[in-house]
Amino acid sequence: MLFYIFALLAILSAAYLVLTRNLLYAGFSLLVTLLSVAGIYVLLFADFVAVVQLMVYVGGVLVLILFGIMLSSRVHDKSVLSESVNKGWGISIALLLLVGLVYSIGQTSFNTLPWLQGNADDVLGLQKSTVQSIGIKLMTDFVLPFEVASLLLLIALMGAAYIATDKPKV
Amino acid sequence: MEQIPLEHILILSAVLFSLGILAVITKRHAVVVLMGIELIFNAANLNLVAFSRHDSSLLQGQLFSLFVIIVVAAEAAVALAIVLRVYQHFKTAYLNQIVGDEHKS
Amino acid sequence: MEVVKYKHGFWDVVKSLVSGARLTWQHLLSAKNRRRPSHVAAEDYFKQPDGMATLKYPYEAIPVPDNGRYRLHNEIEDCIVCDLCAKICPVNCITIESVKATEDIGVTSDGTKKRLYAPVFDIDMAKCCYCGLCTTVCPTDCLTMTPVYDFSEVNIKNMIYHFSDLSPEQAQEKQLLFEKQQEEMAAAKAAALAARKKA
Amino acid sequence: MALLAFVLTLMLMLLLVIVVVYAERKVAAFMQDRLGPTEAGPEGTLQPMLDVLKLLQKEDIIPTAADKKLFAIAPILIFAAVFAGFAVVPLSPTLVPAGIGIGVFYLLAIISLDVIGLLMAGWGSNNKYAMLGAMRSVAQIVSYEIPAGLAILAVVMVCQSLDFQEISYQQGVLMNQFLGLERESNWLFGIEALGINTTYIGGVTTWNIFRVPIMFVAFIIYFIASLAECNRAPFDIPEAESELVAGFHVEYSGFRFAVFFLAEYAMMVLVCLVAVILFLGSWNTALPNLGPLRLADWTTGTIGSWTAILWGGFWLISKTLVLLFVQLWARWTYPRLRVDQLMYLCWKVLTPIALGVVLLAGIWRLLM
Repeated sequence: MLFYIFALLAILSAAYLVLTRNLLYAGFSLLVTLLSVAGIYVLLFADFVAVVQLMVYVGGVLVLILFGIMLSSRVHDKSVLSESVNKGWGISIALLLLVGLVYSIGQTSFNTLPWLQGNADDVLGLQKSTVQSIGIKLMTDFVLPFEVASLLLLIALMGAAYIATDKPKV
Repeated sequence: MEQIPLEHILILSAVLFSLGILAVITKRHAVVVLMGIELIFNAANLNLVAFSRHDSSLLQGQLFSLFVIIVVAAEAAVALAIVLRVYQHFKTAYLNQIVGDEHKS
Repeated sequence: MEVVKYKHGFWDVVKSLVSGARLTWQHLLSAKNRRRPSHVAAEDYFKQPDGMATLKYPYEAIPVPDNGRYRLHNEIEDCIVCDLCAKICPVNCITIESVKATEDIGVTSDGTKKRLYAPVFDIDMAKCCYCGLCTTVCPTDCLTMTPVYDFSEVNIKNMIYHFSDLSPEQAQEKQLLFEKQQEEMAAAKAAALAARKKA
Repeated sequence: MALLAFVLTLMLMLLLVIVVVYAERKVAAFMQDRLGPTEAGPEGTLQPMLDVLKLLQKEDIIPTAADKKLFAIAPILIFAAVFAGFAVVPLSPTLVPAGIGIGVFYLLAIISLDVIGLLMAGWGSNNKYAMLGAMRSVAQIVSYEIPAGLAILAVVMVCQSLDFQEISYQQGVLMNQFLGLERESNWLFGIEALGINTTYIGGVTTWNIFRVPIMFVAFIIYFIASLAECNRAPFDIPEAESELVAGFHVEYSGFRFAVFFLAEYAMMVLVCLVAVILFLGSWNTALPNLGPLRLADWTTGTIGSWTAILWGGFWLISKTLVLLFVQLWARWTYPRLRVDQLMYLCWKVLTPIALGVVLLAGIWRLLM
């Protein structure tokens, strides 16, 4: 039940993001989408991912996006209202994609797939949260991607800082 | 708590994905295009987490979605830095109005 | 000009933070003391260095010195309606109208004879500048400044103080009496003049 | 049950906020040699309630040029973000509104919703002061989340848990009664080699700042960063009355302003509660067991009975009030920092020290 509420919220706010012409409203409807997706993560026994979603998306990416909008427009100004183009093409491509995806999801019988036979209820087991097993996994099986990710973040940090700083005019 | 059917989650993520594609295609403001990309990432993450439920011993889906989120954070930081730079240079953040100097009449 | 040198070391910062915190802490501790509402002439007036300085005003107040110049008061019994105060007032806040008395109306407390009634003796305290000139020129010392300083009003009309002891009817009556006397006198004068002419 | 927890948390929050609002005025007055409120109620104790009543009666003004939807949603979002943080705070050994396993992380994440609300309020007001205040506030909160997060990370590394309740149990005599901690024991200063077992001594000796003394540095860092996170002086440049009139809530009045006001004070209470739970022994007693003098046992109560709940609540709230007093004390002592000083403090002082503390905490954990 809770899942359907979250799903409805996510779809409605994502649709609003696409439909609205106001950039700010788009940003805040993205907030609702992200929050409902985080809620769905919790329902899927992925509490750590849900909180990371909150922390990184809501606390980081969304703030960046809002800053990006606010630093490149003014209130009650044309620049905060964005027009849409390619409407016909866009809608037809998106609809085609959606129909194709839904059709293929409908055709697949997931219950017979051998790698989906694991018990879906027993994710947490005795633990109160997935954080313990995620931590162990990160330090054993996934230690290389983990380190590469940290390197990527460092590079992104330096790159973003370099791009955004005003270079002295020579 | 009753179990959420896998198909429903996949359909939700398909809807989010196509809305993201729609935003990327139809919108002209760089930041909104970025938001569309966020939607697509979220749809993918949703799939990963949904399948990870059937993989309780390994949690590979959740771990993969964590890495996706990290990449998204890096991408957003760099992309917004670029958007700000573009805005400073061209005085607009609309992708269709960005014209190189040689094309300006 | 001497340049103030700030210390920027870590421990200097900590030291200044601590000294600031100690200062406010001491004020907090001394908040158990309170200033007493003592008279300015009292021995300990300047010897209350710490503690809360606020007074709960309507309940306690510093007494007014004897020479305090605040609200004006006119002792109408002693007033001879000489109009000197109204003339000297730099802001014209005193309005006086006078009616000559027809009969003897008594003496003031210092023995001066009163010859005038005052149907109007208004002082507009909203205009008053508290210079005290009116009290110095008052020949009978009936106009004084009292130590009352808390007399704010909601309606500014109430700032006009009426000191006349005559009601409008009485004033009119006196005025009529005076006019009648004047007429009688004029008539008597005319009669006398006519008699003299005749003679 | 969920409803009860909701109501209980809301009541606790409102009660603490009212106490803090009153204390703020009185402490400020005493430090400035004034009397503070005296008229409403005995010694002015009803003043905060009457303030709120006054605000509720006032006209709700929405500027014509404002973005009305955002203007209306912003206060609700900010309040919801702060209130959601209260959900994971344990109030006593058995009483916690929502005991989730990653409470600490959740709290850090949900607080960041606050930032979105601030941006909404600043933009929606369509006022340059509001916008500047919101921008400053967001920049400040996002920056100071890093030293605060690192300080919290040090605690998490030492306690090996993201669960507030488990961290709480570790810091007192009830440690072995928590599921999963039966075999753990506390050592003096966290060093097992010293050979002094403090598990049953409890009291101050098992608080995080005492059992791992490096945590004291982490506590100082967290406290400074938390002052910045709730926009308190000396880090109140987002609200600087003298230059920005009031920052992001210039345009707000009446009911909406009351919500902002409430959220701001609730945020203060929340960061102090977190500081108490993570560093100052949570709901555990301050008095240690000294030989036959079982002070810690007497002031803890037995789990499952009312005594434990009452003692736990008492210790938690009294410690929080002490920290809140320190916040007020700092506010009325120190002048406001400049923006460059603020960022210097965050990036060049607190963050490097916090990184060092995290490293040392990791090493310390090996000794435990």
